[in-house]
Amino acid sequence: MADDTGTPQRVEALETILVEKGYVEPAALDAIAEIYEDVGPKNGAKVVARCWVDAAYRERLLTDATSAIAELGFGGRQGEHMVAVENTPEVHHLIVCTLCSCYPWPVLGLPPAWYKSPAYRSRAVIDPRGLLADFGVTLAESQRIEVHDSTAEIRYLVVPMRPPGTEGWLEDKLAELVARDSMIGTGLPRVP
Amino acid sequence: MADDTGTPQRVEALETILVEKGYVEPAALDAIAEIYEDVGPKNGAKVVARCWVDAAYRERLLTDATSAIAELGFGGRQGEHMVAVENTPEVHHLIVCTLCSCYPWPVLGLPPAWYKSPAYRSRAVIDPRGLLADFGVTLAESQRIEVHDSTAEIRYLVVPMRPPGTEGWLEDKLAELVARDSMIGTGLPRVP
Amino acid sequence: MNGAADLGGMMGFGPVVVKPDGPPFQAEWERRAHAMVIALGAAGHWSIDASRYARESLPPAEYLTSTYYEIWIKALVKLLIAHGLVDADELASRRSLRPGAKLGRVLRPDEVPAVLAARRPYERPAEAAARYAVGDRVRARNMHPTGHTRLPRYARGKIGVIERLHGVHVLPDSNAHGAGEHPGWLYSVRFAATELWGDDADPTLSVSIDAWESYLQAP
Amino acid sequence: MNGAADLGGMMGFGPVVVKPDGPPFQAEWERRAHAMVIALGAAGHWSIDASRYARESLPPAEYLTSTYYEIWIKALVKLLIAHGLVDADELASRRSLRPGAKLGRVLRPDEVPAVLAARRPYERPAEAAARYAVGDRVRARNMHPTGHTRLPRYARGKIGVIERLHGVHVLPDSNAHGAGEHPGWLYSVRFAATELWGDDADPTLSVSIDAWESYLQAP
Repeated sequence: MADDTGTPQRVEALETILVEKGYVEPAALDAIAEIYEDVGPKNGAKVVARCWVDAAYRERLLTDATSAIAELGFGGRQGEHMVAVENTPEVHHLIVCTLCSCYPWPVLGLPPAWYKSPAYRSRAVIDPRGLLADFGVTLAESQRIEVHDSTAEIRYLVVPMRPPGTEGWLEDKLAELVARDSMIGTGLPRVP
Repeated sequence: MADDTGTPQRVEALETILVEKGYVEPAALDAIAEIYEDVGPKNGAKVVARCWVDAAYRERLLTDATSAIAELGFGGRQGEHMVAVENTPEVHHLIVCTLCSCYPWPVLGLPPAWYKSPAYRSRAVIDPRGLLADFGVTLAESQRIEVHDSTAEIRYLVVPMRPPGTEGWLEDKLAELVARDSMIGTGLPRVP
Repeated sequence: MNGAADLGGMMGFGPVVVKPDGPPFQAEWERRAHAMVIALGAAGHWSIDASRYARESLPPAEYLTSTYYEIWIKALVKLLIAHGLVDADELASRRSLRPGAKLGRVLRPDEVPAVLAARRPYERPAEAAARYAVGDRVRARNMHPTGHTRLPRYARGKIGVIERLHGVHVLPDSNAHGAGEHPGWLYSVRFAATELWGDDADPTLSVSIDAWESYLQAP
Repeated sequence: MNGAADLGGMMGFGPVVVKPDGPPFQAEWERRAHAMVIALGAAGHWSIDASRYARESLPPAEYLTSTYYEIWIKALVKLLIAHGLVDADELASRRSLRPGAKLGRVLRPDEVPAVLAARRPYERPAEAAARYAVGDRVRARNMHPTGHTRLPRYARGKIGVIERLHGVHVLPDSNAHGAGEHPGWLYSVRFAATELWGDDADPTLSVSIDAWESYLQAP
């Protein structure tokens, strides 16, 4: 049975013990937390926008995403082995981790609560169209869905389709259209 | 999340509502409960003992258990369709209901708590030897195990092997050896 | 449905805790809960299959943290509400606030022994010959309905052997949802543990399930 | 193990609740919990696979009723105790009662940015050629180990197609239990939904998993 009461107190007590034993420094914990409070899906959006405007970069991203993403300065924990999958009018990609909550931290930040929920993890692989309805997303019936279950240390990034009406836009402006969910597959880019 | 607090109060309130609506009579509820407090594995033990001493009855029991058990006056709810399976030196039978807790009430009474537990239901079909160890039962490695998962309205009764040293015993005395668990397959009959 | 009740083959629950037997009910409320489920079941508004579905469709966390009779009573409340016999505001205020719909049958105390002793068979007349015979190899269908089914996940897609014919029985998959009895041939199907659980399984173990003809196909 | 964490294809959890994004940590304790897991993980006493096993082996009812960071902190406590770094009586009294074993590495504040930005790859040099090539049909093994595995239950026994080779990666099944990295070829394997979930599944759907060579066999 889950003991919900006192979790904050227990976590505080654990930190006390770990500090008293010399295993952690509180300032190091703050430094870790601050990094993950700072990193977010803007990194991924930059990758996607670059991919949209630079055909050679797109090629590198789809061939070796880890290196292509490192070109823009992103990488590290939970982004060691990246794979980018590209949406097309024929196929829509959706990312899940059914077994835990694997997620490309350096590119998208920490996962949203729903990504970690049993509701999402259970349903993504058996009923993704029903699941997408929970996000208000309806795909064309003719568009296939490929779900990627992150069962190893590979982390996936969805490259959504570039919205119409953005011809000639610069990278920075395009990046603003790339919402986080569009890089997981539970959303689409904003259309201007 | 389970709300464990107040279950007795909620059940009492539900009874109040049902009585006020004229749906149940408290005396009828008592009558139901008393019947199930009274019925127990002694019924099954009588069936097994009869089977041990009467070859023709054994034949009828293994062919049509529902009728053979009805001969001794047992039947009704959760015993509508009975099947008896007989242990031999070659095979040991074990009964479980992985999906809920189906159990032959008129023959064995209401199931013990462990029979309804996730630990029992999950493990009986994948690791019955390990499970039997929890009951202190070790079978010969050469004895096969047949597990019966009660997934329909068929209810199973295990006929254990008659213990040695009981030659010439009368039915009533034999019945006392037939412990409940020996009719589920998680135990063996008492040996005199 | 692939709910929390479908426990066969799950791990992590620890050893079976075997305690000396006490009385069948561990508290007065369990006694009343059991009797109410029986009494309302006898009223005929829902089938045993509907009751099972009401239990197994509890959210998994709730199912696994509720005791057996808590599950029963939660399912009973769901059914009472779904059938318009009790309203949520009545449960909240813990008393009847309006006359209820007429109950199909109110069980009187003196009727109880006969009702519980009566067989309520699930067998129906056969309208077609059984497709399979003892010894036939069959494959349990790989199916994942969102509604009720009695085909456990661990057996789906696996090949077994027909061990016994039980006659023609009410099909829970439809009956649970008030969609008719659709009776079908019911078989015991026996699977080698190595088929169910792979090469590392106990080679001396087999597991039988009772499966309707519509759960089965040629291997 | 067939634990509560293996959620693919389960039903009954209801719709996904999508709320407007807040800060990444919903409370100060979540912030500290996350940081402690990272800091202790960097000490090198256990692998990410051991962490995952510590989480997924929580009793199913506990797993499903705990929040994400509750699961993390419960697993961290299990690991700290198992590795002799913290004792149960210290947790009970909420302070250190004795000097602990020496930690492999204590992360200093100024080291944090470099440590988190560093790649910690799970790829290893190939010592044998890959057995399968893109386009090959393979069957995921039907295996049910009691220890850690990353082969989800829904894919076991199913036939898919090799979609991509990821190189040779550390095998979680052994690494989680301190039994060595046993690196093996890692593949994306794509399964038609109709293969995974049966004829009623969405014919336009496929699901890929990343699977080690030892998870696969000829179809």
